[in-house]
Amino acid sequence: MAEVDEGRDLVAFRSGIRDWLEANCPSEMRDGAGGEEAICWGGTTWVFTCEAQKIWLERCAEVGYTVPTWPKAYGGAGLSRDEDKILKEEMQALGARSPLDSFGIWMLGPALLKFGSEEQKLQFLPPIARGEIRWCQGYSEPGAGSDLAGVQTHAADQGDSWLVNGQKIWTSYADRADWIFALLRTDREAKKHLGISFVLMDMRSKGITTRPIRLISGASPFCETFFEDVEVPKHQVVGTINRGWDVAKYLLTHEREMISNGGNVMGSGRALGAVLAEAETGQSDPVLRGEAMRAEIDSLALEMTLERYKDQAEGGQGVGDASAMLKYMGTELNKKRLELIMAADGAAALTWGETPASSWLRTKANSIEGGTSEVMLSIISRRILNLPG
Amino acid sequence: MAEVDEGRDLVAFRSGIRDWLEANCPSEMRDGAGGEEAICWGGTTWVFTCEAQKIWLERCAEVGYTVPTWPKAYGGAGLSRDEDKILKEEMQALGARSPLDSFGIWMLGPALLKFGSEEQKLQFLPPIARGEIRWCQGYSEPGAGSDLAGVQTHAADQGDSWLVNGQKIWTSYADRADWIFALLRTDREAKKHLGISFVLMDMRSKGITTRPIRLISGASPFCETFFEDVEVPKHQVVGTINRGWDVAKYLLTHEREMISNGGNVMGSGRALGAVLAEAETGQSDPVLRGEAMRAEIDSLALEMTLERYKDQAEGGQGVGDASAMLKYMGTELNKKRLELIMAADGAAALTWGETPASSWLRTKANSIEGGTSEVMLSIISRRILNLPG
Amino acid sequence: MAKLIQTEEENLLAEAAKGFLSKSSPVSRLREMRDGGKSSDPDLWQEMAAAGWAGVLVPEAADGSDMGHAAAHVLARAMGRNLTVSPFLSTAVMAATLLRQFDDPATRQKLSQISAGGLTYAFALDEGAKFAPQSVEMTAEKRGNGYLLNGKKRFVVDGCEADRILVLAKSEEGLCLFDLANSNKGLTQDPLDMIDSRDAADLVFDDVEVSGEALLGEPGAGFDLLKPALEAGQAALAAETAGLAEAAFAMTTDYLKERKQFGITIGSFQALQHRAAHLCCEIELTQSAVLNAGRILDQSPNDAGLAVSVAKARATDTAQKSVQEGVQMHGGIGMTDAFDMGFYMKRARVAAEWLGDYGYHAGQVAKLRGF
Amino acid sequence: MAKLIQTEEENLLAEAAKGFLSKSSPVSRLREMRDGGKSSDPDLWQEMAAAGWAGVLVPEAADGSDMGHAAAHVLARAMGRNLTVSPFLSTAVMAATLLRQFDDPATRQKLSQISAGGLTYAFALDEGAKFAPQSVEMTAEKRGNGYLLNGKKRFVVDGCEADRILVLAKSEEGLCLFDLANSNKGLTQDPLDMIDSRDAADLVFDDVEVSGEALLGEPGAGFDLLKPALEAGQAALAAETAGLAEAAFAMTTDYLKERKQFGITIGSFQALQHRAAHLCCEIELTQSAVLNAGRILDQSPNDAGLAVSVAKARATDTAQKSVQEGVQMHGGIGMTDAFDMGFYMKRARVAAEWLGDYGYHAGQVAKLRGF
Repeated sequence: MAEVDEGRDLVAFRSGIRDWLEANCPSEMRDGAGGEEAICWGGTTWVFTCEAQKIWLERCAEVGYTVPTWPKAYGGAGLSRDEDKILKEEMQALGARSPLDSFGIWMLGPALLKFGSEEQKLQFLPPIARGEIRWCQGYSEPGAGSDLAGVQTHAADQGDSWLVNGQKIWTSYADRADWIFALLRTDREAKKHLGISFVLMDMRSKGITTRPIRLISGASPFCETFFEDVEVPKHQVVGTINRGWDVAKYLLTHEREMISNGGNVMGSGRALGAVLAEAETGQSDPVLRGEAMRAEIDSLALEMTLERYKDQAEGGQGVGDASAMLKYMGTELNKKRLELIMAADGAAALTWGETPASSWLRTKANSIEGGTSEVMLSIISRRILNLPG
Repeated sequence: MAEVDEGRDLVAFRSGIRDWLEANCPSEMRDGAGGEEAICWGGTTWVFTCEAQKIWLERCAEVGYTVPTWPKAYGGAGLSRDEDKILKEEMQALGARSPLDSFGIWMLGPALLKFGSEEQKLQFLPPIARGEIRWCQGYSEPGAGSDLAGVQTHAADQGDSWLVNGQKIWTSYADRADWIFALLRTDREAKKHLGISFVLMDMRSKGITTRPIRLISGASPFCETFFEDVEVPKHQVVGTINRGWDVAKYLLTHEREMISNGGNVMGSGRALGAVLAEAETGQSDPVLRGEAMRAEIDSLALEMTLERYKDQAEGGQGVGDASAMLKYMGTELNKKRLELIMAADGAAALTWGETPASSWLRTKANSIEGGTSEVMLSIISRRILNLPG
Repeated sequence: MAKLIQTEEENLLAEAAKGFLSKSSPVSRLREMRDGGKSSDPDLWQEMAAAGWAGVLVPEAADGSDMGHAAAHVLARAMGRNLTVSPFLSTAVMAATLLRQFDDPATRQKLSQISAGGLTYAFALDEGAKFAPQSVEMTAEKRGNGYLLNGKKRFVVDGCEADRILVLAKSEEGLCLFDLANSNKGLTQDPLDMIDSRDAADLVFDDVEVSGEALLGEPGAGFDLLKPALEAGQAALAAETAGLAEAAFAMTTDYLKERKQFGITIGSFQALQHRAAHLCCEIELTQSAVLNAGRILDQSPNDAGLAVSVAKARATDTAQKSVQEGVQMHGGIGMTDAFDMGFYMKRARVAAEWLGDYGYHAGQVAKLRGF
Repeated sequence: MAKLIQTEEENLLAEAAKGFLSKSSPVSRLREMRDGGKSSDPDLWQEMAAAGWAGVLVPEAADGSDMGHAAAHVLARAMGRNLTVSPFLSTAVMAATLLRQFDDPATRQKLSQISAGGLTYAFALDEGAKFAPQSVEMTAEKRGNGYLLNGKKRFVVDGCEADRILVLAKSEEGLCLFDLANSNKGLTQDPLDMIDSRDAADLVFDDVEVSGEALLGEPGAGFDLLKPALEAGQAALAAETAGLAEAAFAMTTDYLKERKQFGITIGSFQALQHRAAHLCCEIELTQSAVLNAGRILDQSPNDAGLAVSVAKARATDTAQKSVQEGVQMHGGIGMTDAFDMGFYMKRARVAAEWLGDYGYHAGQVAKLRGF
């Protein structure tokens, strides 16, 4: 809804973008498709769904539009925040799909830009921008849960290299990734947060194996990843050895900020009102109807809050810890929404297949992954309300 | 709903009771009236609402029916549990009012029976049974809240007597009571729970003053009670000096057990369903209607639970800590119920007078007095679920 | 669409309002008013008018400052925080919004008087116990050049003190909106002993004669004329209620930081922390809804229905939660009249009902969202 | 009225059931069944029948043990705890309750077969996506001595495996209840790939011919005959669901006592303690409602409607809360298929819908309570 006054330069920029998109975006990539199926993840294992997807990626990568705000030297287009916003608006206006999505773009890139050495930047950023390396994230470990700093996977010092042993869990698409960025325990004697390093590893290294995790909702992109005597050169540490927690913290904040920029807190799929309008008991069951009204009101207020935070961010005011509120309310509300959709659809929702059942079960993870609701509430309590402890 | 098989003795007892009630209960006292207005509190300040109320009290006191299960020596009728139940059933069948209600009967009596000396029992119990002394309870202090053992009101040792200074709060009807039973700090050096004594004091003692507390719901029976250099003879301590916490604990458990025997956990007044049936929007507002259905279902389940606990108690199985569940669910549900009644009555409920407004506000104290909901949840967590801490 | 953040001007206005009210209208002023058996505070309204608040929605041509709805919400929210008693909503928001639809000298004169604090209005809306502005049994019978009004209106906020009354009645030509003096012959005010201690009355119209000039706009167009005023009032009341919720919550979090139990600051109890954090989120979402309603009322008032109902529903609900948690977390002291939380709880209850409760606005949302 | 506590016999039965099921039907058995692509477990049912469970509501005259509804609930609750898959509800509870209304040799024979585990039933009830047993479009057309059945029934639990089907259809004489073989010509079963991994099917009746003997009772009396079976099924399903809720909760509290985070047992976090304590109360109230429904069904079955709906509504709601808190408090592991909580969540969802969901039973309660 928001529109800012644009200076003359930006108007010209917008018109240039529009022309470029018109000339370069293949018609198949203008279908406005979203969701998992429309994503191009890139990497060596990637199979393009069609020739247009490949062409679209290549054309964008050529001009740096896969990572528009990154410096040109690292494969980006060097766009300003305002220019980036215009690019996104024009792409949306055209219904253009995103040319490339990846953990490399969302997560590792920003970390390398901030903490990486010049060699690391030059080695890794341009291939990320071109969609040549697919990354996965190795943070969580079995038994650690919300305690991300409780890293047990050990990197033993061997002089020029580390010898890594241990296990990660919840590594999305580890089975298709080329590289992993992971937190490893490099000093067992130091205090919990001070003996961790942020390390990049080639997934084809000897000793790395993966196993997909089946969720209660069915198949999932999550994997367990096992490390058995994996050799990793020391120059693959990002930032200072044993100070990997600084990198991790930066990424966690960055992740929550992304969420507050309209990430998928709200979930997607059918609007509750539409479901109820179609449902057999939508009008006659006051319990369902009353709760649906409440959920609809809360959804609208949450949308307004997302928009408000975006406006704040554009005004240069960071969202910061308030993103914990979005994460918490968004995921809890999404769970509620899917419960109501299940109830509205009745027996029709109780089978696998073209039903909301799998989404419903999947939403239950929303309030666990990326920081549990309990962790969010504690963040709000401490950092926003300044309550003790 | 429950009825047990009665032996021949009990059948005869029941018939005797029925005859006695028929002969002795004045017709004005058979109106089945309940609530605050129908109560006879007794004591020297009591003004009987009518001659019949006085006669009814005297006749009951004469045969020990004001405290049926107390031993005859102390003014009771020495009834067994089964006989007591029959008396109550027959009184209910006749619509007979309770002849006497008092903190002396509910609270102090049981404590004296368990912890009092023979002299104390003979001195205090018969007048309680005859309704001659009205008691109030001095537990809470300003600032102590849920921490009942945080007693500050001090009793300084003066040899044969104590010199009491301090303040109590939430002393119901302190302004009309003849005596008070209170927790006093008799040893400031001992650990918190080990320096408290349970002391009886004449409210006409020099240095005791009271001030009524106005609540958000309006006038209330609660008072603040101030003690300034009040002299109290030492023989008015119940139980062992400095072990008053044992007496207090016994009374707290006893209080919760009473609640679970169908006390006013559920609140009284108009049933929610009836309110909604009469309300203008009862049928058309799905939010209100849906929530009322939920509250109605929960109320019914709570009633069943009360009945189940009564059946358990009759079967000799104590309710114990489970009474915390009743207290918590009952008071929370009652708050919800009054919120819904306020909504159903709309603008008609927004004035003082013959509206539910005052009851609505008063329910907000339900989940604070007699142990807050938070304290109840912690009791359940620790003692029923055995969670740590 | 303007952004969903307060502008620099709005921030300044909020600061000014806060400063003014902390001096002129602390909660103790409401307490004094109540303890003195009064239900309104005309002196305070004069001060507020002098500060320019009465003209916030009055066009400049009628001597107002015409700052718009979002600005009015900034003021209402500040008043909600302090439980300020005034005819701001009825008069400065609702009546001004209603009257500015007309551009004749007589109306301009009224608006100018409103802006100067010299004229107050009340809306006589409800005939039943629940808000249902289109359910009108009150009659307007044509009588010569004018009308004869008969009927009864309930829960008229500011109904005793207001100089003039705006009321819907049904005539042969449909619903008609009338603007008449509260002193009119045949019109009696039964004051209500409200739990929020404010002015409200049941009004009885017994053969009240009004001239043709009392009819606003065309016969039959009464509800259409009323609607913008209702929406403006609902949104401003949402802002007031949101302010109330924030203030009650702030009292509660302050208490959580000070109060000790069992030797520990109660704010360190995790169960209370999480409940407070949840409430913090509720308040945040409600603030967004209120901001959004203000923006839309200022920019495309004809499409404001959904935004207004979301704001009113959210604010109503959030305020209830805030005062309920407020009393519970304060424990015994929260229940005493000597403490302010009870005033917040009672005002939240009245504000919940006025101009449509949660269920009413939830119904509007469902209708506008197609289910 | 009998007391609302389990009798000594019921306690013994509960112990026996627990022992039997912990051996014969741990949750891993459901997992194996699912992983093997099966949706029923006939061997287990034979074991259960051998233990006398199939005849719990079959009269002694028909070789049953006739222990009553409360006893059936003891078994159902134990099965709920272990997510035991069997035709117990459809056959031993619902069909037995239905058929024992008749006292002819043929029916006795069926009941005797049920008791022996040699005959299973399914109820074809729903035609839409929500439970509405009196909304019947399926037709029964008189054809000679018998009827011709046409229509479609959805979400028939045990619909693939059951030997016989009980179904309502409307004829010229009103609703008629039929008892026919599932192998009848013209009757086809579309198996449903259920989230709880159990047998359910959509049934299509395409010119299904049945003899006059298939009609149970009088024409037009179909729903009256069906009603006791529905109520018995709803109450037993409430018992099963309550058992499910208890077991999921027990897993959760066990986990709270074991699991450490940040070096601390998570069960010592007060926010989790209070949520667990609240859930404990919910479960307690639901147990009372289930006990009460059993007592009333055994003693005055004609007045059981309210008690049954309260039990089904409460159990449905409590189970949802229990599995939701179960997954959330377990964190990531609770989301994995390798852990059992997901099975509880899926079964709770199906049990919520079957025989009427929360909203349906809340509506019944409101009706019976006069609002």
